[in-house]
Amino acid sequence: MRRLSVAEAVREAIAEEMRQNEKVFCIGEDIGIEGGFGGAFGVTQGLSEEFGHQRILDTPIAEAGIAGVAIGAAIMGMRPIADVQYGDFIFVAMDQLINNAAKLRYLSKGKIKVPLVMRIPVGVSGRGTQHAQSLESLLSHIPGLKIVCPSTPYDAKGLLKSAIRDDNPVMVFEHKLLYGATGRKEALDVSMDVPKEEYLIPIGRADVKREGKDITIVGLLKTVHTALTAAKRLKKEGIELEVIDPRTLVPLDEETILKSVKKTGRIIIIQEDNLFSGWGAEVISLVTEKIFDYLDAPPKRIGPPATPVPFAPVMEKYYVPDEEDLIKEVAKIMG
Amino acid sequence: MRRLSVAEAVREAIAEEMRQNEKVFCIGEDIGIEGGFGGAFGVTQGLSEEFGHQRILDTPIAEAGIAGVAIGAAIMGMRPIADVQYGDFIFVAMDQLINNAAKLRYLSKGKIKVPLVMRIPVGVSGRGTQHAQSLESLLSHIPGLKIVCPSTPYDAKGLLKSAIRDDNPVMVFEHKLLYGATGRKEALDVSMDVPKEEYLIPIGRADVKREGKDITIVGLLKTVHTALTAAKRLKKEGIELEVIDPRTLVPLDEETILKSVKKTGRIIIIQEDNLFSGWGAEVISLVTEKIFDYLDAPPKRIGPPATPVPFAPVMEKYYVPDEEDLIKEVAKIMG
Amino acid sequence: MIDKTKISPNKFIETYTTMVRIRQFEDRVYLLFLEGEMPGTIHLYQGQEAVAAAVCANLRREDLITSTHRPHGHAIAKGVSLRSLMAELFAKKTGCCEAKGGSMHMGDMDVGMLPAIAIVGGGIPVATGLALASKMMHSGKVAVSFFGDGATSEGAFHEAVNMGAIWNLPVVYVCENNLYGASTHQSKVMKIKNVAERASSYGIPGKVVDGNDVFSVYEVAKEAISRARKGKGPTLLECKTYRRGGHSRSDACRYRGKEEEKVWLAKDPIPQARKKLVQLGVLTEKKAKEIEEKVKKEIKDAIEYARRSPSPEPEDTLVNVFVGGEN
Amino acid sequence: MIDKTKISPNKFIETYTTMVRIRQFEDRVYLLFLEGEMPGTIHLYQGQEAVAAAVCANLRREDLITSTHRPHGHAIAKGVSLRSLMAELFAKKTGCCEAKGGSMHMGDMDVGMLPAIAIVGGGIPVATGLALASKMMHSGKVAVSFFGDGATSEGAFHEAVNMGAIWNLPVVYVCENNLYGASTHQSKVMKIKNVAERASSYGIPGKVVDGNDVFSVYEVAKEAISRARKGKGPTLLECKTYRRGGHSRSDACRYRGKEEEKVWLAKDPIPQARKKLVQLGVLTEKKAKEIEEKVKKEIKDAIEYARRSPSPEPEDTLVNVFVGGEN
Ligand SMILES: Cc1ncc(C[n+]2csc(CCOP(=O)(O)OP(=O)(O)O)c2C)c(N)n1
Ligand SMILES: Cc1ncc(C[n+]2csc(CCOP(=O)(O)OP(=O)(O)O)c2C)c(N)n1
Ligand SMILES: [Mg+2]
Ligand SMILES: [Mg+2]
Repeated sequence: MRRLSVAEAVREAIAEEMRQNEKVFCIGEDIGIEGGFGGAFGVTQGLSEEFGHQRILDTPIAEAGIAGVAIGAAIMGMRPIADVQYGDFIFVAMDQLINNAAKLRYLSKGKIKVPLVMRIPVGVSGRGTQHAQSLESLLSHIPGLKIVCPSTPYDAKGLLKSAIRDDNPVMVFEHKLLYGATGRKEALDVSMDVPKEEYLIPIGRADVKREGKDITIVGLLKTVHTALTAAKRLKKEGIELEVIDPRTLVPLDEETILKSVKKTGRIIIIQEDNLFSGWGAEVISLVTEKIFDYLDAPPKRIGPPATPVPFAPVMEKYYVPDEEDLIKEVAKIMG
Repeated sequence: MRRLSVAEAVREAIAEEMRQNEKVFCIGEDIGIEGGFGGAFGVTQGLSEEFGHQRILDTPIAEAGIAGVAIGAAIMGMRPIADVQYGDFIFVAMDQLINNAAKLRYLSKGKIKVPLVMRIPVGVSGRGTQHAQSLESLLSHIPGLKIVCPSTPYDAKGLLKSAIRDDNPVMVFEHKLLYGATGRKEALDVSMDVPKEEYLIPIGRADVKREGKDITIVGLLKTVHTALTAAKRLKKEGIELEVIDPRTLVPLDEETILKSVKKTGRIIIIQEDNLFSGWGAEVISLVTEKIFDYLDAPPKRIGPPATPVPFAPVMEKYYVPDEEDLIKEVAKIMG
Repeated sequence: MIDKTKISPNKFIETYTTMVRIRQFEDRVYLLFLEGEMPGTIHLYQGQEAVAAAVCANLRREDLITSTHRPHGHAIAKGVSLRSLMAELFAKKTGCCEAKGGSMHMGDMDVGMLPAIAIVGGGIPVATGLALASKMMHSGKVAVSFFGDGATSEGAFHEAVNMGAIWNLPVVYVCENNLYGASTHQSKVMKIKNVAERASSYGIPGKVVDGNDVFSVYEVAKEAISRARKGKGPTLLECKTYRRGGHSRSDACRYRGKEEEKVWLAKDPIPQARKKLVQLGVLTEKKAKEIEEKVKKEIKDAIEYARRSPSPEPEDTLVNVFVGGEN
Repeated sequence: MIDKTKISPNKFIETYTTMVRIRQFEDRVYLLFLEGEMPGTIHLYQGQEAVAAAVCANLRREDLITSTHRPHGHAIAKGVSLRSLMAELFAKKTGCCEAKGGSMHMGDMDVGMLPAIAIVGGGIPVATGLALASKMMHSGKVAVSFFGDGATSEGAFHEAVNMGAIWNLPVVYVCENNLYGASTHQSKVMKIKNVAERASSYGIPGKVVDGNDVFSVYEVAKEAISRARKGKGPTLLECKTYRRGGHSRSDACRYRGKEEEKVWLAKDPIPQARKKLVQLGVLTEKKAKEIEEKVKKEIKDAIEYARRSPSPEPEDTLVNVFVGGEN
């Protein structure tokens, strides 16, 4: 075991899969340039030395092209791991992901597989409104795409490896402030022991990050950690939060969520992605449609205001839901 | 009063606004060509004769360009009505809508207005998977965009006129099967009396399309009519549906929905757009978060399966939720 | 112009037959459509047959093509079975997309044709990716992307062709310039005369060819494809042609000048080809008739097959969303 | 080369001062940033000053520009106040975006600069739309879109420049080719030598100019802008230049060849301009010193202003989402 950051864990997952399967390759902007950055977050740093520039393929700044080319290569049996630096840039590539990646298998009598992995950094991190958006809800709305959102190094590695081996297009969301050392003051240190031995985490299984009997909290990516921090504080007051990390939105592990709410009778979603038509609304609908009678209190979502992401730290802090917000809401529900 | 189809009502709204304000213009593919189509659904048919080709501006097939150019023109005080034929094509223009239209005002200290109207035909209509998608949930997730979804000629005209006068980017969704005569067998005839005198319908106000005491049904676009048909049939069995048409998703008229559910104690959403992270989940969250105790039964969504839209009529019919599905669900809840 | 020594008589006849097959298929489909036997919409290919036929005549079965909203001709030329194409148009379970796609998404991976992509320009990056994989896997396969003049206004065209160029990929970009994108004349959407000129932005060859002359298309396509296969990179091929009918369904083409139509409709690629083949002694009028009769039977067979094929089950909707587990 | 009769001495001095102002601003910001006084990230403009200064010297206040993730130079040249720029970098309420934007979104509509658009290529269609409105409203305004070499790989570039061309819009497309898109050298992403060659795809003039020579840029920009203003349509201007520092923040440029750096860093546009101005007798070394001192004071004033400015309130987050009613 060694302590790894999310960035290191992701890099290791890529390298392991690339060693085992020559079909796996990376494609994106500034990912393999000698003396360069290893992508916007250093994740692919050093990989071109081991795997060469054919397999760590630098591209022009052309996201629709990147996504489309990756889709084409995937159809032929390659296993591209594509990235577009910041998730916000993926809007340029939306057509390829939604109209092609998510649909070509359906149109081909199942003769086509699109084993595409798209790595998508999301979340607020001090870069202003066009470098801060969350896209996991948006893409979870599209049938034909799997949606993966790891919150820890362990999950990031095991899930990415599964995503690379998956024969379907998988959108893997990574939160910028969880990567580790990325020169951001606000970054969380979530590094942890990660086994050296190979392991996989199946796509579609939620993880109970903390057990508790009083309220079910569902978080995703960075808000999992927000929930865990709140849980620690609330424990002192005798309130036990159960923190569920769905880890994948599509397919969603409904069972784990429902089981938890059956036990606690209460649910709060904490979400960095905009609330309206978001994944939290989906979870609330799941719970209220399926186990309405188990609920002892109204469900509740905590999230940002419905605004673009502002730049100044004081506004950014206001924008992102934090443990104070969660603790306040818990108090209301328990009180 | 004359009976108008939605297409005619929309055309009339555009013409009236263009007559009154020379800043209003249309921009899109195949909208003004002589001897041409008047757009993919004939809506702008004849307008270039009255207003000329400068104001009914035909473009190359370049949706990112269309949206971006329209945004730029809007910033300068023009009032573009842009269209991209089928809603499915707007994925090509997503970056411009989300990263620019929705954010430039926010970044400009409020010095910029983006009075852009984007007309977006949506819905299943026998054209297969890349000509059938619904985008209203997706775009409702983006702060900074208003979302309008008229279901009748009267609403379509009054809301479009308001959208054109609105100083914000407004996405106006129109359902292809509601336009009227578009050569589609499956098209609904929803033509109705529309006053000749000018009128506006404010953005952000829901409409109770039918009053009833038993269950609140919330539909949008075509599913409003599905709900009304079901209501007529259920009346015979003594069940009174209240049919709410939000008409705009952003801003959402929460009050009208909450008031109705307070009365009926039950809610069913009927939605053509994919359910996961969709607008129906938002409505359920609204109701369960705010008036949980008024609910006498679990809320429920009816929608398509989580698949791309299939082509064959038998599968398409299976895909789109219809009055049978709704009636079945009503029976379950009432029974 | 035509160098008989370069093409075998069989190839001549085969390519000509493909053109006839496409024409008859489209003519028949048009009627069936008008009679209401087919749901949805159609974009027909009459007039452009020489392009699909001549380009695909130079491809191997394992080579790949992407197509557009107007894919029938490409599908027939690449070898998708007429039965499965017709069945798809009839929305039958036996269709090449199992009735999930319809006219705009025809294809069959077994003969190297992706389901057609109906988003204008959307297939060009995908074709480039097919070629990238071919290069990475040393499979020797060539990818061809068919698209229209209108598609070259899309950003996807620009991004993809540039990538094909810089990576020297085995791909050929075939623009069928039929002068219109839907109702919009080329002159309204570009200032240049030839789409092929755009190749210079990417540092690759751009070639203009008479798209109604199957022999000319054959020559340049052969060259471009073999260039691609040899690892020398992509070519942008512009085939000047004309669609004989409307853009889709019931379009009466009132936006096209009568004079222009007259000139172009006179340049029908099929009689043109037949005449030359007869002159060359490769074809006789009798043989030509036989070909027509043979193709007629094929089409008839396809229609009967489609008619008697079963409709899909409603629940088939749920199949083939994800590999390994539906939904 | 330089025709003194074409530019007034005042204009010379003013443009030169703009370059000095940008340089000093950026040098200072770099230090402040390293010292940790500024949040976020920065993309600095040192080395490219001649472009912003010379292009904007030919614009009127009411003309419009769009910019990129690297906007400080454009903002200063277009006349956004140093105070409001510095305050924005300090994330203060008095910033040009009220601290909503930060470094990558600087702008001020009062002087004709849109908030910079940090999506590479994303500003080009918007600038084209500004020009469309100018034409429709007969306002006589010209729009200039600044973007990098890397941006010309984006589909948005292609779609927008084509529209500007076909509609003959009053817009100038200014590509600052600094040889790199982030860490990626031009040669890796295009096969052509000059971005300006891409103009031929759209049937508009494309011009290559030494972007480190303020006088050359001035001449071609003047011509392109007056051409645009006269209704003769757009120009694609490629200014060959080099950024003196890293792409962003802490980039040490280890991907750039030492030789290349040496050659380019020697071609610093500012000493070059000063030398020529002195030769022309427009400037003296003494006057140059004075300019530097004056600018230094301006920057100092801006920093003090920024430091003493209030932070925004958290709730300011909610303001300016929609016109007429927040949220
Ligand atoms: C992205 C996108 N925009 C618009 C359309 C609608 N549309 C379908 S075909 C067509 C014209 C295409 O013209 P061209 O590329 O020249 O092909 P042709 O129809 O002439 O074969 C248009 C605008 C579309 N399918 N996709
Ligand atoms: C659509 C998009 N893709 C990628 C990025 C990340 N990015 C920011 S700047 C940059 C390089 C831009 O190069 P160029 O256009 O030459 O401008 P320069 O930085 O040299 O001024 C990249 C890749 C982005 N901001 N937007
Ligand atoms: Mg065409
Ligand atoms: Mg550059």
